[in-house]
Amino acid sequence: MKSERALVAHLMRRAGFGATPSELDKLTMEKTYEEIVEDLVTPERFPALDQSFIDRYYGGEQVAVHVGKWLYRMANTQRPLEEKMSLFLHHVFPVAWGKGEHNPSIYNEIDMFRRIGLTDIRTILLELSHDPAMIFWLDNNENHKDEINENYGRELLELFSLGVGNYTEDDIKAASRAFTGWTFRQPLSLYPSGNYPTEFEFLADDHDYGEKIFLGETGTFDGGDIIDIIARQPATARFISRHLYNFFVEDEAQVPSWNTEPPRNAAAIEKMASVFTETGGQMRPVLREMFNSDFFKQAADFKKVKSPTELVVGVVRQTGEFNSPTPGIYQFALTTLDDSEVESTMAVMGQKLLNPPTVEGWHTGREWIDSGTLSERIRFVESQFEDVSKPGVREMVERVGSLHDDPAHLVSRCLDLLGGVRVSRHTYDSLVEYARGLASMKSGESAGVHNLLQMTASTVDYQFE
Amino acid sequence: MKSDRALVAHLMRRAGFGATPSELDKLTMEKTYEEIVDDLVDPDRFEALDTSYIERYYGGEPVAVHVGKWLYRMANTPRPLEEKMSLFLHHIFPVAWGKSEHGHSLYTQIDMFRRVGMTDMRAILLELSRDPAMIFWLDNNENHKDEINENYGRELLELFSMGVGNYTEDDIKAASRAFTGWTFRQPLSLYPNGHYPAEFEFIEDDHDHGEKTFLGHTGNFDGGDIIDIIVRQPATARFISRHLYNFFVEDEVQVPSWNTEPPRNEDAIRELSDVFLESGGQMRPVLRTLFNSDFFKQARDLKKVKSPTELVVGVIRQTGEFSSPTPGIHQFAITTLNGSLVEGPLAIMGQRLMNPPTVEGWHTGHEWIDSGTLSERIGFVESQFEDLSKPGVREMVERAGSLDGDPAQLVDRCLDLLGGITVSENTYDSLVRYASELRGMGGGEEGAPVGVHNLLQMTASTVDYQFE
Amino acid sequence: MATKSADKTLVVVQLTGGNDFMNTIVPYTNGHYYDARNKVVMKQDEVLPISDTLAMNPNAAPFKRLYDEGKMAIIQGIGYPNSNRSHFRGMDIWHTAEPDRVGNEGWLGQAIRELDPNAENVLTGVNIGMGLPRAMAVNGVPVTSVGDLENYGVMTRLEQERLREKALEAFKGIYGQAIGTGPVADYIGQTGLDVLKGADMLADVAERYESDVEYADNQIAKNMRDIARVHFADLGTRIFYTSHGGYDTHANEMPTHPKLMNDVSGAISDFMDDLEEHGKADDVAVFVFTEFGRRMRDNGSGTDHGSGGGAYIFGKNVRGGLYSEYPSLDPSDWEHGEDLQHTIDFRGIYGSLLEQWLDVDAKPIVKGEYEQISPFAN
Amino acid sequence: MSRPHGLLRAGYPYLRTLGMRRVIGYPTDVGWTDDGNALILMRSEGAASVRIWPIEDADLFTDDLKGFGSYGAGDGQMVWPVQLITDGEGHIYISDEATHRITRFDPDGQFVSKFGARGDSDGEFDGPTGISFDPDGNLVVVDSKNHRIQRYTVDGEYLGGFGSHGSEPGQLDLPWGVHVDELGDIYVADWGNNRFQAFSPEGELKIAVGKLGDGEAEFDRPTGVAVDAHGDIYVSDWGNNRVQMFNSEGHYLWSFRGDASLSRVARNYMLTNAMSNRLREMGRIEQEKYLRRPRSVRIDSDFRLFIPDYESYRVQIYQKDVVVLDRTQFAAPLRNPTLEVT
Repeated sequence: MKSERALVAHLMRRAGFGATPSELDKLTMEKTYEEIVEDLVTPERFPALDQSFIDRYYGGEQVAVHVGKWLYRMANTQRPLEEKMSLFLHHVFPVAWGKGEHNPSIYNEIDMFRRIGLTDIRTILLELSHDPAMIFWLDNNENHKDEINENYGRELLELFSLGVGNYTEDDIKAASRAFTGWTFRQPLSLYPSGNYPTEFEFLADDHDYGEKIFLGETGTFDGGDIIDIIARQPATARFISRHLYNFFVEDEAQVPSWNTEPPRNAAAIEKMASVFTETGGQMRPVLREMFNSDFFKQAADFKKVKSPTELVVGVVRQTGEFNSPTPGIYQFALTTLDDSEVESTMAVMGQKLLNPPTVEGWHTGREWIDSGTLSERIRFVESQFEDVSKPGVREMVERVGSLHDDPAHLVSRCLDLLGGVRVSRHTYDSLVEYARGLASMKSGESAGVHNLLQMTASTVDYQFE
Repeated sequence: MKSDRALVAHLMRRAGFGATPSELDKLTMEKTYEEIVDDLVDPDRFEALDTSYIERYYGGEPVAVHVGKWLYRMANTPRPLEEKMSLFLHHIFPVAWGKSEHGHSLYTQIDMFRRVGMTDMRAILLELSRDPAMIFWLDNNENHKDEINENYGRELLELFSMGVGNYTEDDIKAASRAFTGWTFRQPLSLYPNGHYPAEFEFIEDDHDHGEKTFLGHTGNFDGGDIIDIIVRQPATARFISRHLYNFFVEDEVQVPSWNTEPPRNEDAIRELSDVFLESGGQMRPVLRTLFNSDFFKQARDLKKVKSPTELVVGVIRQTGEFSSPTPGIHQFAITTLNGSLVEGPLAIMGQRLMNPPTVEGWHTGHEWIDSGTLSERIGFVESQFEDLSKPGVREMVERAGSLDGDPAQLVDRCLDLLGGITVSENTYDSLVRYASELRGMGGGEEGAPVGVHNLLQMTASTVDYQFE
Repeated sequence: MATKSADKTLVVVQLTGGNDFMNTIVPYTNGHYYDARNKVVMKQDEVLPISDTLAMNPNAAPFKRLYDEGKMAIIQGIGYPNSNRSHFRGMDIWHTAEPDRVGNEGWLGQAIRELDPNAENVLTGVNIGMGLPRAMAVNGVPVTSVGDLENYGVMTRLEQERLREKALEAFKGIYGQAIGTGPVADYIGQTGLDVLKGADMLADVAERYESDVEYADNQIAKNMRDIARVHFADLGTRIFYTSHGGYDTHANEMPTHPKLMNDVSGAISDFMDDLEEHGKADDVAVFVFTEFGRRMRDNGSGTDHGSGGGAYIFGKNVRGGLYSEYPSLDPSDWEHGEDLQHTIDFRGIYGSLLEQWLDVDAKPIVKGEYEQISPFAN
Repeated sequence: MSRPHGLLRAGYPYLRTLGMRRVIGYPTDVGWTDDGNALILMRSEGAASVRIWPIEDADLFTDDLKGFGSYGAGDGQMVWPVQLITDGEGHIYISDEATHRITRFDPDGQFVSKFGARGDSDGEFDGPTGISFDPDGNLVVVDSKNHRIQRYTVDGEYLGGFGSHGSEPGQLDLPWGVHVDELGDIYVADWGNNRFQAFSPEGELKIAVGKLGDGEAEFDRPTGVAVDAHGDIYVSDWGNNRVQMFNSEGHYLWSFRGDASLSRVARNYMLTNAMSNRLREMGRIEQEKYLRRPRSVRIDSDFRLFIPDYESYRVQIYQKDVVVLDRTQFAAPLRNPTLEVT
């Protein structure tokens, strides 16, 4: 055993979408914790999924189909942090399908996140500013030389990089002027032949080539120059670090209060920010620093609420139902907004992936949970572990053992099998009690260890990463 | 003056197509002889001609049009040695349009020569062996695993690399086997849409993968291996060096007698061969050595007969008529064999460029000259210098000065203006006499007026002008 | 061996481009001909029959006259093996008599070398036209190529008489004095003087000529007249060469081919008459050839390159008539599914001309022995 | 004089291939007559003429291939002809960049008049290339080697001009083809700068599109330009073997790479030539349909797009398939791109 099972399980939940029991066996046997971190931040070491293989089976235009494909990727990728960073960027730079209803732009954007998520902040912001979905979402296509639209300029500073309090209204104007002429080619309309992708286009004629003053610097800046300046700001380092901390380590307050609320762990943020600044905004070193830090390891005890996506993908990985393309994955993502008659589980849980509610994205942490969403989470977990013919469920049932075994041992094995879940003493006692009850019902035809798995996955503790 | 005018003129004639008076002014003022040589062997220092600019004006399918474009390039390139090396390779690897009548392949072959001419012998022979025009010309497309055709294998050894006497019939067989399967993809036929390019194709199934023994080496050689072995042979170094010597320095006897006739200058060949072998067959060091050598500088006094191409390009550089695309350059190259009703001067002078008579290429040196070709040379020069409206002629007439000046000085200036040529004493005297007689004839009572251009014409018609 | 005016003279006329043999000597009663030719076809009621199966092109009436007088031999189905139907390759083969490899010595050049081994007369072989044909080109064999008889020589562009004289004087000085300054310069100097010598010999040929025959105003007629002028000047020429272009009738054959037939047949019959008038008809034969015949089927407007053509020999001492076989027109006999097969090798005809007319051993020139015909009266 | 409000862009079905080698030699530009003939301007070294060829394509070679003009510098001859246009009376105008003149022929191809003299003063040419009529019936001429545009009456009286040498917007470098639309705007293929530019009648730059490359809206030596009645712009992209299409604002819309089929004459030729058929069976035929070095592009009033396919001896013709919409069928112009579903 080269690494500690519980700690690796924690790492794989946070940096990915959880590990199955056999994956944990292998990882802890073969690699040290630090080696696993290194593998995570270096996804190129592992083969990428073959997109054509996914496209071969999953066809269709609805957003739910695209979300389904993304879920499939998250569940099956050998580069978990790559997908997790895409999800992170989708959280931080939330663009909703609902404004443009232009599917290719949205899934191309996620693809772009996948490509650049582990590069550096300059590349990330530059690609983001080139992204047609973002341009349309924040109206930069209406940002003209002779008619400034500040929407993108404002959000870039407020939500995507510096955070409130680190710039002036004049800086917003300057930034907005610098992004004039950054637009996209008009794509062909949906009818009669379906959506075509669109492309970034720079219209030199519509660009304000004049002098601008931005964050104290003066020049005939264009968008790229603005991003260069932004990337150098300590505020950006702190802001991105806090986002990472919030996403990977511990639920923070919601973003709008960050300029008033101090971080939960200022020392951690400072540490990450200094690595960010030293490396010129490189993501890999910051992530490496974070995952190897004590604060991250200790966060295994923190109750960090899973996002609906994390919950769904974690469960799907454990049931093994979608370890190869299988019909139905898109159903997790259906919403009535996209011509379905019912809302699917993710929508009910409050995360319409690829379709966040506002430019601030989803409110996370405990705000994921209310009575409606929680009952959906439990119902979902229950239903997923019901069918013992799913390969993952069957494997778990086999590994858990018989109901005749010692109930405490049974529960411990269940918790381990579900990804090294840690539960409170109270929860543990309740589960042992339930196991004992199941054993006594042995004459009933339907009772089995899978009921114990269902119950374990339905605990409050399972809602935490 | 950093370099000697007469020497630079000699260098520019041999390594290029001659320099105009103003080019000589500039070169000798700005650079040493060695710097000029360095510029020549390093053509990348100068921007290549914009081929789209040439294509914009010169369109058409007949080979004469392609030759015309080549003449244009030779006359206007800022990289004269690049073109001259292409001409050299066309001389030693002569492929004729006439067998295939596939103009496209010929044209791309010359382009390939231009690209590889100053690289190394291995690259040159490899590209040559993959060239569809060459493959068809020497029947390598009929060289099959189970039915060897030795045409290419034989000429590769005999004419393209080592020369007779340095290999056996068995070596030819082995080389031929190694080139089996080296063929080209059938291009679309001429009708109805014109020629499409042909492309090299290696047919694995038709290649003899068996063991071969070639020049004492044994292995499952393919064509590339054969070329590797060829390039390492001292015989190849000598053969290519002698070719370079023959082309750039001094007329040798015709190639078929090289295995019996010793070279004109054994030391020079040895010096070039050594550089060739030391550098692994690189052309640039060999050429640099050649142009910087004493034997090259002394060759100024050797009478090397201009090929028709060199004569024509030299003249049109001097007349300036084609210093930018101008109609008619293809007319120098037309031949009745390609649909024309008349022969152009190059054909009459005996050099149908891109259409050499045989795989041995043209017989050069004094064999360029017979009564028909000589009268054409003189008639050509005469006609080209006749029209005073051509920019180069006008400039020369202006620079030559008036007939009223001292005839000897006038002749001196004419000789310099035509590219720093040197003439025998007798010729010089004849020209001076002619100049003073021209002066005596004054304005002329009938026909075109007598002028300096008559003297230029006569100077360009001398025996000495036929030499490089 | 000095040449004598009593020796036989051969005039070679090249029809450049590939003359349509089927529309020259027309198989006017053959159904296959009319099946294959839709538009480019000679009408049965317009041709000039010379037998039950063959007729002369109606525009070649002068040929019909010569044929009727027994002065025209028609060699049917002449060709060479493995024709690739290329103009260049075709001409190359005809010029060098080497169908299997690319030759480098012209067959007539080799004959001239035999006729004048010491290269004593620069006019033993004369080409009338621009550029020396490869048939006459052999290294070391001086041959004169006359584009324009009136202006042959150097410095001919100088219109002013006195200026030209001075120029020629200077030229002679320069080229004459070059001799003795080294082998190459010597050679070039000598060659320059040869040009002047040839020009001197030809200088007044044009003026001396008189004839009642009026040649037509076209290029081939002018060239035939120039041949007559030089020949009548008794300069020792044994082989004349000239060519007539425009036979590559891919398109518009019906309007263009008649003029070609008209011009070439008129020029040759005028030349024959001229010979007769000057009492020189006995010792001159005219050999007319083309690089190949044309395709069996027409393409709606013209005909494309084929093989198996025809050649013709004219002369007072020629035994007129048909030689060899007319190629089979049956589609099952077509070469490549589209061409006439040749029925006699051209090298046999060269052999006949060289040996029976010029008295030159043909074997080294045509590289072997081929079936000959006997077209000459003895 | 106003533009239609919109059109249903449905595509560009391929219409026809005209001619073949021997019938058409190096087509460099094309015009048309009222009676259904294409006027194909042919130029290669030592040869130049105009072939009159039915747009329906001839069934067979005819014995009287129609055409006029020949190579040479005499009246009615041409050396390096570049563009051919016809006026309302069927008179034909041809520019010649070697003889520095514009020649006018009557509808039968007989020489009528000529003008032009070499030089760089006003009213002189150095290599006139593109020619086009403006809405007033005057001739707009690209004076290529002087890098400028000039305007003349059809009789050769100089009316004015603009343009200078360089690569800045509005400057020109060896410009080639030209088209003047019905509004009088002048579109020029700016050959050396790898772009096309549009100017107001007064010579004020309106748009400049393109740079060196082979992507969308990139060019390798653009040769010709045409504008249709809808304002769509077509540019022959010589080095990239294609024609690119742009809307009136200069936005890239489409590329034409060629879809040639065998013309009727070519089909007939093939039927009589067994050997060429065998060779075709062994060659890669797909490449045959693509354009090779187009030197011009033209569109007629029936929206037939003619591309002289210079190195393949033919003219490829597409048909624009559109329905023009009225005001009620077409939304107000968008200022910005949108991702919204329509």
